[in-house]
Amino acid sequence: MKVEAVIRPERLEQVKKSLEEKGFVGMTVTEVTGRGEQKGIKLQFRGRTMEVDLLPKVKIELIVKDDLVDDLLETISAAARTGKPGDGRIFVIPVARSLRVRTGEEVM
Amino acid sequence: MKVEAVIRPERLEQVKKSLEEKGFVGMTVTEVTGRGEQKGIKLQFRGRTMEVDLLPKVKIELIVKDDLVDDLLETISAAARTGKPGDGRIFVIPVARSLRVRTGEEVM
Amino acid sequence: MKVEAVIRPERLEQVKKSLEEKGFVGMTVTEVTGRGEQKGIKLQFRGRTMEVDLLPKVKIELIVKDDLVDDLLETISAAARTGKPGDGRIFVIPVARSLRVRTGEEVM
Amino acid sequence: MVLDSGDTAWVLVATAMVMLMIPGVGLFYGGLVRKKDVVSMIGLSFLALALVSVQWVLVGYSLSFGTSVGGFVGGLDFLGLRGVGMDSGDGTIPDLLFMVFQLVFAGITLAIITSAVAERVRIGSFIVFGLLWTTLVYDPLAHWAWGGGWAGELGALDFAGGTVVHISSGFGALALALVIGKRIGFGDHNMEPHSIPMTMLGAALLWFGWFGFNAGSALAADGLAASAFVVTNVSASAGALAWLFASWVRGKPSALGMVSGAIAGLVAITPAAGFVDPLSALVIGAVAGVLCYRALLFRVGRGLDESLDAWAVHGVGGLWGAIATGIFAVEAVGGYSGLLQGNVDQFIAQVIGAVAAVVYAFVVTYALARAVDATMGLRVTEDEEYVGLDISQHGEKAYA
Amino acid sequence: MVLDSGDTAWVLVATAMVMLMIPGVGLFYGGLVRKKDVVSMIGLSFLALALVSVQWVLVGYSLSFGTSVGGFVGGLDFLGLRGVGMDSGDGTIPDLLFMVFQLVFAGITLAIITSAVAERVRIGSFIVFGLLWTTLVYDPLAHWAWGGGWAGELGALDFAGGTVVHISSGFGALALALVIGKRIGFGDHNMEPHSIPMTMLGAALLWFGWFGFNAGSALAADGLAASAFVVTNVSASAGALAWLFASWVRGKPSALGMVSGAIAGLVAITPAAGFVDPLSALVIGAVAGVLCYRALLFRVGRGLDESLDAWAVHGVGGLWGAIATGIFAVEAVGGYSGLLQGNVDQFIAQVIGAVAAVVYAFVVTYALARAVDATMGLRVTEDEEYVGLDISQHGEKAYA
Amino acid sequence: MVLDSGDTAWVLVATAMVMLMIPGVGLFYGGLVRKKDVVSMIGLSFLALALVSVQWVLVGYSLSFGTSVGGFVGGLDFLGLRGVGMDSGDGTIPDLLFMVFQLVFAGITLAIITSAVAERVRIGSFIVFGLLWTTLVYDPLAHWAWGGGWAGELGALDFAGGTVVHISSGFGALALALVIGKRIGFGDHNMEPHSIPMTMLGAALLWFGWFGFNAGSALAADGLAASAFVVTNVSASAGALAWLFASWVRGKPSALGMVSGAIAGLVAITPAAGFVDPLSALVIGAVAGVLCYRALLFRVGRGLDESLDAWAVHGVGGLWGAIATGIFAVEAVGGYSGLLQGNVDQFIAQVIGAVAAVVYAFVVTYALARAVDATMGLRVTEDEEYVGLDISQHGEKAYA
Ligand SMILES: Nc1ncnc2c1ncn2[C@@H]1O[C@H](COP(=O)(O)OP(=O)(O)O)[C@@H](O)[C@H]1O
Ligand SMILES: Nc1ncnc2c1ncn2[C@@H]1O[C@H](COP(=O)(O)OP(=O)(O)O)[C@@H](O)[C@H]1O
Ligand SMILES: Nc1ncnc2c1ncn2[C@@H]1O[C@H](COP(=O)(O)OP(=O)(O)O)[C@@H](O)[C@H]1O
Repeated sequence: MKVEAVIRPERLEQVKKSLEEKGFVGMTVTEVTGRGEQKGIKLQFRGRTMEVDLLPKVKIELIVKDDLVDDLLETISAAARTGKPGDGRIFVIPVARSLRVRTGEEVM
Repeated sequence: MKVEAVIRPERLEQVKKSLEEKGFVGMTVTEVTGRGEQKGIKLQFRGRTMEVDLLPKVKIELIVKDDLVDDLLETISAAARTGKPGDGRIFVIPVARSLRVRTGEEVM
Repeated sequence: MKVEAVIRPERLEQVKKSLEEKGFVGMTVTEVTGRGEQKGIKLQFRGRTMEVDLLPKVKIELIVKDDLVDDLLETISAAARTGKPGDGRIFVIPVARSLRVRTGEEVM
Repeated sequence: MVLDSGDTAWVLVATAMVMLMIPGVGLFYGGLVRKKDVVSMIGLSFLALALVSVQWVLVGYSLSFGTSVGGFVGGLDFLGLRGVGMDSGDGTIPDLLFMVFQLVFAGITLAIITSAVAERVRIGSFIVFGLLWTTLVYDPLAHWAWGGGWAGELGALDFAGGTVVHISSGFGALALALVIGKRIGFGDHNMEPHSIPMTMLGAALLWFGWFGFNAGSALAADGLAASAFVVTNVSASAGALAWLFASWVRGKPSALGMVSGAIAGLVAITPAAGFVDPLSALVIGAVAGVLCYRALLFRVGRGLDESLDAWAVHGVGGLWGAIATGIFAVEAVGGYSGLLQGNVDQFIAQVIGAVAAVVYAFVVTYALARAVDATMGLRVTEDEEYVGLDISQHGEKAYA
Repeated sequence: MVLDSGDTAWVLVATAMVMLMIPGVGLFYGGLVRKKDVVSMIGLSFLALALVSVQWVLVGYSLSFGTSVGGFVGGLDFLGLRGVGMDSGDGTIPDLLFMVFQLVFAGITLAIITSAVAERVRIGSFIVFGLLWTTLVYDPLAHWAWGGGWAGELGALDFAGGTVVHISSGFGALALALVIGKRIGFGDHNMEPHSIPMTMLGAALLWFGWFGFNAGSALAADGLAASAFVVTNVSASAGALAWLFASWVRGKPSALGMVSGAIAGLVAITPAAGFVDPLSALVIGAVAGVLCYRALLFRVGRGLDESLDAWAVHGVGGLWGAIATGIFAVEAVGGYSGLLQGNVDQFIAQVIGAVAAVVYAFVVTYALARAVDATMGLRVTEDEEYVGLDISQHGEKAYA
Repeated sequence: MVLDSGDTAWVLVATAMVMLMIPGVGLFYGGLVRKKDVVSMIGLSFLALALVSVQWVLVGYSLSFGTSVGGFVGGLDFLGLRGVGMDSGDGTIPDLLFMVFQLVFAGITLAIITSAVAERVRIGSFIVFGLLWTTLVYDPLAHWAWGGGWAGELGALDFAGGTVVHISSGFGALALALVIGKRIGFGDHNMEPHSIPMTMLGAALLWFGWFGFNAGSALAADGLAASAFVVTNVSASAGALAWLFASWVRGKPSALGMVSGAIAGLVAITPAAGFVDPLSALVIGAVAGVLCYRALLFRVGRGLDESLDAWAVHGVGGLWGAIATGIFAVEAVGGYSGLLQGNVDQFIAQVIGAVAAVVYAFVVTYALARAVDATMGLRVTEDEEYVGLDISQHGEKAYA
């Protein structure tokens, strides 16, 4: 399975550390921007409202064996959570095959 | 389902607006580069041809319920289309699970 | 199928060339960072060890017909391989649908 | 006159400072364009410097400062710098130094006008256009004001180039933008500045160099230079604050507006720098900040893609400065009185000088641009523009 | 005295060089903040320059250099620059030039203090605070040391502003940081510099401009200026190397540390620049490098978010410099002897002058900051801070 | 002689301008390397400045300008600046000012040579190498040409350092690159410049500072300084255009080529700046642009990884400039005639001076580099190089 999590950039260190502790080491990280159902942050000024909709986020992707997914989801969401809007989302996507380039062998 | 669309950067605003109108708010955006079947743009100079192959694109990703996919595809491709090579591609990818970090609950 | 490969940035040119030769032209490229099972590179200084864990990588994504996947995997992994840790990973992900924005037609 | 080492020292430095403004313009503009055109944009400024440096030494200086031919253009006396030597002639600085001080003014003027062709000009056509423009527009205008031409004779004042540099490049940019046309997608695509810090760095170099520009125009290290220095700084600051507040009224205080306002204030004080006192400079700068901001809004409203705003800032600011000189000049500073001291003649001379420059710069630039466009094409192809000038013109990528 | 064109040339240039330091501070700081706050950070420096330029011309110069009112502040003689003219008064340069040379010092001082409010200040509140601060803190301190005030009378030496500029802004920043509080997530979130090259560029402009700052303070192009120039460069270099090696001992040699050390060395030599010889400057700079680095570590240890380190570098460095002047001054350079030449009085005068400035700057800044905070709020909302000041305060994005 | 305030003002500023060139070199080079090594690259320039500043004050100045020991090196008379004071000695500027003007030349020379070790040098080894190099290569070469050494005695002219600065660093870089070897993946991996705008900014600072470099070398604010200023600008412009067109012939007009050509033109005019007229400068610069471009192509063809091209631009450009001085010198400018005025002796003296410098710089640098490499290792490990010097040497990341 591939687990994709879009989280707050400022939680990345914490998430990385938690994952490591659980033995999830390999991962790929991408800088993204995103908006959630709340449509970003509304700023007031001079009576008007301005919406900042695409806020910086970080996407992390991990390929893991199916039976580790539950543990992984919990670990990430615990470490990434602040409880305020903007905390992000996690998706699990099926993977058909997975290779290691160095050896060319199939791994999971 | 996860819908991934790779579109022209200059159509992003239009696509975002159209999506909003249809009620698709949450999304993740990544800056990417890409080339299509035409292998980018060919520039002539002094009798020679130079190929610019990786052009800037924007990838947008949306997790949506399965029954909304059709509507979503139409909305994006209508808003992103210029009719000229380079307009991009849209892919639909199955999602096994989807979580909201803030609450830890499963959502779609 | 969608093939995602995370490779060394310095192998990108080589990979692109090999893909072209095999007729794989369309692709999307993202700058990412990543760490593998080795947890990046360990640098020694003054008796201490410092770990550089998120190293720059490049992610390439290609949507291809199912029967081309094997060829694609081989091509990428041959071109991307240096034999040293950090060479990267390739994943194959099922795609439900695929559209061309310019025409709106379903393609694979 | 006998050479003065202090005056010479100051003008040497002032010349170097003005030279630094030229890449400063490039950085200012470069920050405002999209990532795919920044090498081209900064490159055009360097190109302006290099081209004009050669043109000026060969013919430009002579056309500007040679013996007047009917008050319109200089004669060929100084072709290839013949007779321009290391001694001080009429002044207290070497003739060669005066020549090169004037050279950098010509260079920056061409750099300013590149605003109009941002992100869409063919480099070859720019080279041809640039050489023609500096020869046929800048050189005569410099002659009119400073080289013994009719405007100077008439009594129109231009201390450091409000008319010669800013009106010419600003209204020239307007004409040029009309000829070359809008960028593809203008008004539709997102064309936000790719690096505001780069623009702010450019503004910093401009503000710094402008002291050489204005106070250097005293051609001496004396009280007049000091006065010009002070009013320059005051006007820049007033312009910065005025634009900041003006943009605030309509929404948020724009930092880009603040630095644009500083440039507007610097432009407006340029012709007046040797003639007005600090409190007048406060007014001149503040008005410039608001006026140029309004000019920008007007331009945007008209859908005109002169988006780095050479016209709104340099053209309109220069026009205001030329007129303001006729209003605020005080005898005690530079020996001339303006409207506020009851001298209507000065005011009229200023208006005539400025309007003539506006018309000449606009018309000749328009004609030149049409001619170059007709013969070799000013503009790149649609694909080249889409890919960006850095790759299509230079084969280079700004950032890896 | 009669005006000297060489002296005037030098001070004209020195003034421009110090002006360039102000956006230099902006770039130095701008590189150190996160991407979302860089326009704001550089903008604050420009704003400091613009605000102080206007304030100084209207009232600041008079409050600093007008006829002393009890040794504490200058009178209103020079309000609106009344009586400040193009002639040289007591010196060999025009009065107006002396005025504007002092202006840029006032400007940079306000720019330095913006360190304390990085990434969290409301722009409107900064404008109010800044105008009050320069009027109530900077102007009196300038008067004390240079305008005929008590510190100068006492014999406390401050060649180019160790006390007036650096102690005031450094300890002011400390007070201000205490009032405004930490940034959200400080100590927890990653707040790495978004562009070290930008900071290095800022450092380059600062080092360059500092020659104008220190050697310009001789107000003449003479041997003293040359000596000040030399010790400035020596101290900067020693500071750079000292901090580099100090950081090396604890881990890796930090390039950011090297340029910070250069600034520390420049700060420390500032009050001493006209009084010490090159070998003493080597010591002063090296000590500054290590001392300011330790101050930084101390600040970090205390969890204080004054993270661009105006306090550690300018405050502590300025304090050390003021005292070092009392130690290393040699008669042969500037006519004064320090502790090493057996003059205890000088040492004591330095300590008194410096401590008074520390206390005054800290206390008045603290009170001012509290007052502004209570009335209009110094700080943006949590959401505005999270989104970044560039968008929330200016509606602008630094990089597209 | 009696001190002249105008001359002093000019050399004060010129010194500051040359100092600014040093980080200018850092930015020029920094833009050309990969993102992972830019802090290191700019840092090396700062380090060169700091190291040489200390070395020069302690011993370098004496080794260069002390009483000649057999025409080869200066004696220890001025150790620790003993006897170097605020008065003007033989000239019209303070001795200390002459000393620090020479200091910044020594500093930039070491900065230029860092080209050869880009992205692969150990910082500790660079410090040792740098101190040895400036002492054993730069100081003697400065003595030969300017300090009373054999080359000056022979009559070899080097107005501002074509031999001392550019040949030494350019051919030194060649030797150093041969010893340290190619970067991993050179010729295979993509090693495109990470920021061309940064390089252009560096070029702007270099062009600006070069006026101080060349015109400052007149050591006076006079007609000769003005002449040197003019030819400097002309040659830079001609070099920029020549390289631009030369690259155009082979493909597209390179903006990076244009600024490299400007540097080539500046390098080539350096030794000639006080001896040739503007039209000769046009030729010297244009030839330099084409020649250095060809040298670059040659280097690339040979697979040599001296990729920031100190050799192609400074080495080859400096060599051409030294010889060109012997060709184009005209009596009317600097009192010396060259080949074109029938003076074969001058031409021969130039060739001897230049060739001696080439050989000395190459051989001694090579030996030094080998020695440092053998004892402490010049180069980082493969992993450190892969990760980048910013992290591996400094523990810092350029951009967050
Ligand atoms: N439907 C979605 N599809 C794709 N990405 C999403 C979606 N909803 C949210 N995201 C991503 O998650 C980030 C945080 O979403 P947000 O709705 O603010 O989280 P929360 O609901 O926990 O407050 C967004 O910035 C976006 O990148
Ligand atoms: N086979 C593919 N796999 C992945 N991405 C693709 C593929 N084909 C195209 N793309 C992405 O779509 C973008 C636009 O493709 P292009 O072929 O130019 O569109 P069109 O076919 O509509 O002209 C490319 O830049 C690339 O990012
Ligand atoms: N489990 C994983 N999930 C996601 N990405 C991974 C995973 N393992 C490795 N990667 C990606 O592949 C890159 C190279 O991995 P690495 O383990 O160094 O390769 P190798 O095992 O061949 O040495 C990493 O930087 C990361 O981007």
